[in-house]
Amino acid sequence: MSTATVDNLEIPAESRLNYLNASYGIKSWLLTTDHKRIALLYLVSITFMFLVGGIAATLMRIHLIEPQGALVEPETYNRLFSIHGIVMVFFFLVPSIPATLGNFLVPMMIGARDVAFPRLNLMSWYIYIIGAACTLYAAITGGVDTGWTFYTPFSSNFSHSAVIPVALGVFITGFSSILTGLNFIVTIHKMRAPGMTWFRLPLFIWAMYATSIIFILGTPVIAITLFLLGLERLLHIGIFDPAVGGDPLLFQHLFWFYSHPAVYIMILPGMGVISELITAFSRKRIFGYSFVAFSSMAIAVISFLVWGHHMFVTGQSVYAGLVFSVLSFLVAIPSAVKVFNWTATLYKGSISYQAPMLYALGFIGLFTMGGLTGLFLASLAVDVHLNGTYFIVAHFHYIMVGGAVMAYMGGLHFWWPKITGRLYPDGWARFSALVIFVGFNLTFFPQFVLGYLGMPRRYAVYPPEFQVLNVMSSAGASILAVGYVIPLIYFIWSMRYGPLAGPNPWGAKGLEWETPSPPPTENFEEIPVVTEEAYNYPQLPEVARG
Amino acid sequence: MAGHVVPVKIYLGVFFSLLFLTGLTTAVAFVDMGRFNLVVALAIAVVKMLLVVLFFMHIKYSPPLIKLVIVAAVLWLAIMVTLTLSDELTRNWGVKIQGWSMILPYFRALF
Amino acid sequence: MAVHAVHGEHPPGFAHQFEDMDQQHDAGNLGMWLFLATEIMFFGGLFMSYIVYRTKFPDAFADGSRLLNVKFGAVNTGVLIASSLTMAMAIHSAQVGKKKPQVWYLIFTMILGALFLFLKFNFEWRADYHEHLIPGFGFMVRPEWGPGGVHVQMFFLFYFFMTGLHALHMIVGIGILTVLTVMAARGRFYEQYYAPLESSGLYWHFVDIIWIFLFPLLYLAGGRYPIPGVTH
Amino acid sequence: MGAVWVELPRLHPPAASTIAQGVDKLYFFLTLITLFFTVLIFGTIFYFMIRYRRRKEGELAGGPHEHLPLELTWTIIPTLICVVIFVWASFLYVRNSRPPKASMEIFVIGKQWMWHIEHPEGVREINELHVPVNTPVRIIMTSQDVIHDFYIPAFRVKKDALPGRYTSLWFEATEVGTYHFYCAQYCGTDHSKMIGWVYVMNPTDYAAWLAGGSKTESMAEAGEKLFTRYGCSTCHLADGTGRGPSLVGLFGKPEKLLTGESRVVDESLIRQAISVPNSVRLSNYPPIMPSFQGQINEEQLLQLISYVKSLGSEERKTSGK
Repeated sequence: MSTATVDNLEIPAESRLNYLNASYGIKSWLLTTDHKRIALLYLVSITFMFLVGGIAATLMRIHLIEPQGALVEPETYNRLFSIHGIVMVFFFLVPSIPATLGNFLVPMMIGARDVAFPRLNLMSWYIYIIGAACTLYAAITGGVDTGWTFYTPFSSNFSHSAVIPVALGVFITGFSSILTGLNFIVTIHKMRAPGMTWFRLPLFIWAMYATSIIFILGTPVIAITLFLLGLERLLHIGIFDPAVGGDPLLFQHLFWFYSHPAVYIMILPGMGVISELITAFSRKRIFGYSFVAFSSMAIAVISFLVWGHHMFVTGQSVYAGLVFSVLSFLVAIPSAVKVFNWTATLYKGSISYQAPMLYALGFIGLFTMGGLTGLFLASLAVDVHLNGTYFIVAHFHYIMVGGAVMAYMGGLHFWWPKITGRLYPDGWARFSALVIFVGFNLTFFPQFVLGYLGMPRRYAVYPPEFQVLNVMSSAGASILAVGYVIPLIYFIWSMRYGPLAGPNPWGAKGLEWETPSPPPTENFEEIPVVTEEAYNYPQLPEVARG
Repeated sequence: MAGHVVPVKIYLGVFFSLLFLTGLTTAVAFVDMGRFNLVVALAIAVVKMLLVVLFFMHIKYSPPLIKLVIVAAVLWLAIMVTLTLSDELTRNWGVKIQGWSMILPYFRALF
Repeated sequence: MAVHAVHGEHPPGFAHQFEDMDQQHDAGNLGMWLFLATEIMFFGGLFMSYIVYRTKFPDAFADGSRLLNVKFGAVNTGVLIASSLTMAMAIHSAQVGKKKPQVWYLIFTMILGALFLFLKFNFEWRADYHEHLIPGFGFMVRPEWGPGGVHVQMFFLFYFFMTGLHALHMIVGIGILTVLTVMAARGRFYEQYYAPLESSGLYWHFVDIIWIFLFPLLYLAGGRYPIPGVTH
Repeated sequence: MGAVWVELPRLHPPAASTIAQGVDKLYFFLTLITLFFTVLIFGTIFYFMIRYRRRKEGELAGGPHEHLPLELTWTIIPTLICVVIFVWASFLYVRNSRPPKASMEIFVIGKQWMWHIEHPEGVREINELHVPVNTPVRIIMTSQDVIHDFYIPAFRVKKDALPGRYTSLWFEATEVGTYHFYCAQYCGTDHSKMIGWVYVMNPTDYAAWLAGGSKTESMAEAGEKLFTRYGCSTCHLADGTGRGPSLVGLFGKPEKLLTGESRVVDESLIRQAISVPNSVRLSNYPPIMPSFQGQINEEQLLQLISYVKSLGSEERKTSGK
């Protein structure tokens, strides 16, 4: 598949020139245009943001142990869940896989030296940092209590918190998403290695391409929406204010036009990662390549047609409700097709259970549950009961944490040897995967029941009959937190003490595994020529079915 | 290099057409045509846009991929407008669907 | 035509991550168009809000529209179209390898852009301010608008926000053109390499197109014909 | 003490309205579908995990990597299931959106952070709602400030209360008892304290409760006084000879507006006519009515609407023939 010279691979990593040791000093990192270094800059920043959001979540769960609230005043609780949502959605989940794994892998997987616009790539990181700083500054000084949804007229006319700086931070960060998406689309279109046709692309690339489409076409809308919100809050000119004819529901339409597809920004890259992991650890070609690839594209397109299902009880017209409901069911189909294809890929595979594979299998299970509970919320009559309750919270955490974060962790474990050139202790990694799976289910499964029982979300205090389930959920959250701290420790440990990984520790297929770990600055000694399909693992000869 | 060189004559033709259409759309606004005032004004705007896009922006000579990007963006805008209006315009309709209530008894068992 | 890049002998303007000048040019072009797609959606959110409120308050929007100065609107449309022509001519000059006309056309483009902004700010916006038509800055509802008069404010909200955002794009555009003029004067663009010029041109034309839609939607929305019984 | 810890959480909220039973049936169907597919996927994965585990290094995988009939099967079957769920859920939703004609009406105003509730007879309550059992009740709501949401889990009903607009929901309680209602749309600091109780009572108890309430006058009576005080009565003459249209028998009737749109005169339309008269002008009346926005508060608006309703509706007119 490639022409990488063998001699090169045998030189120990320390003495070989790679992207990590090509230059030293803080300036060489802050002014780098190397997509791999930018990926690491993002990795550090989003890990920090994940910790910020995670601390907020931990405090919330501790608070909710008591029905009267164990920790803080409602005012503070509202700020906690708002900053948890805003940080996790806009500053962790949206950039998580695209900006780290995507940045690192997209050029390498298609056989390019870098992304098409390396300077824009660096700029996107700076924009992200400015946006994050703006939001964190506001969160520390005044806090924001609108929730991540910024619903008007509460956010525009009633909230006494730092809405404008936070909205500004989110607005700014949007442009970093746009630049990342733009870079990926151009890179994938224009910079593929010779022989890398569209249907030889790894499925991770298809997923990143679909994600980029949403970045490009969705993000500008949230930008203009938050711009309008800021203007309204500043000047009280009435664009969403019913007193002068404004329509608060218009804000919700604009907001969800981006924010529903944003859910797919989070999960599509995860799906791409899972396709890579499942094939690598069952040493098998993906089942139904074109179905998995096109379902990514279908999800990207349909995701823009379904936003109204967030508004079934908000006074949206009954007719629009029916239209959005049927379209919402439509988006379930390509997701189901993916799950079935992954499962079928395992059939007659040669399956090994290293840590990344455990994360992948956990993903499939949790994503299946998250997806199926989505059907409850697309069903109009049932959604009326469940909307705005903990059922929603549980559902999207199954997708976002059980799906996107599991995939992110799986991907990080899978490509860590490529990124750093070193292996982490697999036993600990498997243990932490298990802890995360158990902790996650204990945290969020009780919330399905809570929601069906009728406990509304965003409640700082709650009636005592919900306490048992809330305590279960809080207990699970503490296990989950431990599960996330363990990898942080062994990843840092492995950077110095981990055994050398070699170019391809998993025996996986794909261009990124044919270059040394860590890769040289321009990824390949010589641009490879691709001659075969993706995931072309050697296989037993097909026995004719009788 | 891949760029297509458009003759100056075409640029000038487009320029004068655009000026003419600007004059036309302004003049037409002074005639009372009821609802059609807006329709005509927007139709002329679309023609002007096409002239700029096709010639000044070289789309007439561009590869299909670029055309696809433009069509996609316009289509997405149409999606946003259509689905939002599907709510905004039908909010006052009330729920009076006769068809539903006619079929309803047959599904009584489900409810 | 393809100029192949071998390490050590880059043609001027060539970036290392590409294989050749053609690939670089196509990538730049696609990137610029994708950026314009995001711009379409950015303005699109505003256009959609405009449509929603216009269908709600057609009379108020017509009343507001008639208060705008259609003469300035039409003249400014002409100014922008002319600037688009000079921009296209600047790129044309680069394509055929003429250096001096490039610089002159770019300067003309900037002058026309500045003229547009001058007319808009100095005459239209200033007059609007004195007539208390700017929402958030001493807007006053006039009795002749009737009970729905409060919604005329909504029209002006869109008027100022949309033209303001458009003007902001023009200012950014003039900034970019300044840089390009300097580059062109130094002879950086030639038959093989004029991508920055071309991309900026696309941006400039796009801003022109936004105005092409703003003009009828804002200035002509209510019709300009006399309405029986209504005097202004 | 400590009882909380041994008490098992209940997994099913009380189902105390006609709507609840329908929603629950669909809910259980969806739960079954979810269980079936979860077990199917988990089961298959576990089976494959064990059956096809890697036994020795360098072992080769087998099996097909494409199979069109299979792909079509697992595309079409979920589609069909989705169609069934959609149709079922939508039938229920449309039915649940249409209050029965003879519903009793109760008005609800949400404000940060409490619920004001007013019965047509003039009885007012805060964070408590008394309703008779086995009677369809229609709740008409609005908000004084931000968006709230009126949610009664036991009845499986929920609807946002929006500022500047009326929304409504209806239910018919089937069990006498006490149930929670909540604000389910985040509305600020004390969002979580914006909760209350629904008391479902026997009709006789309800009548007794109404009689014992601290009411002064019915909503319609209060509305009639406002109608005179704000000078509405000077133009809207009952015989139709005034400068504005007569409001007798107007409620519930479809009217053709100046814009050409035909709209049924309902609470929203009257509200719009009072606050922004021009937006809902009837043809053949001049645009002379002033706006009362800012002069009349939400409660007074509802009283005026009650008064207009009491002037007779389409139904009353036809039945009187």
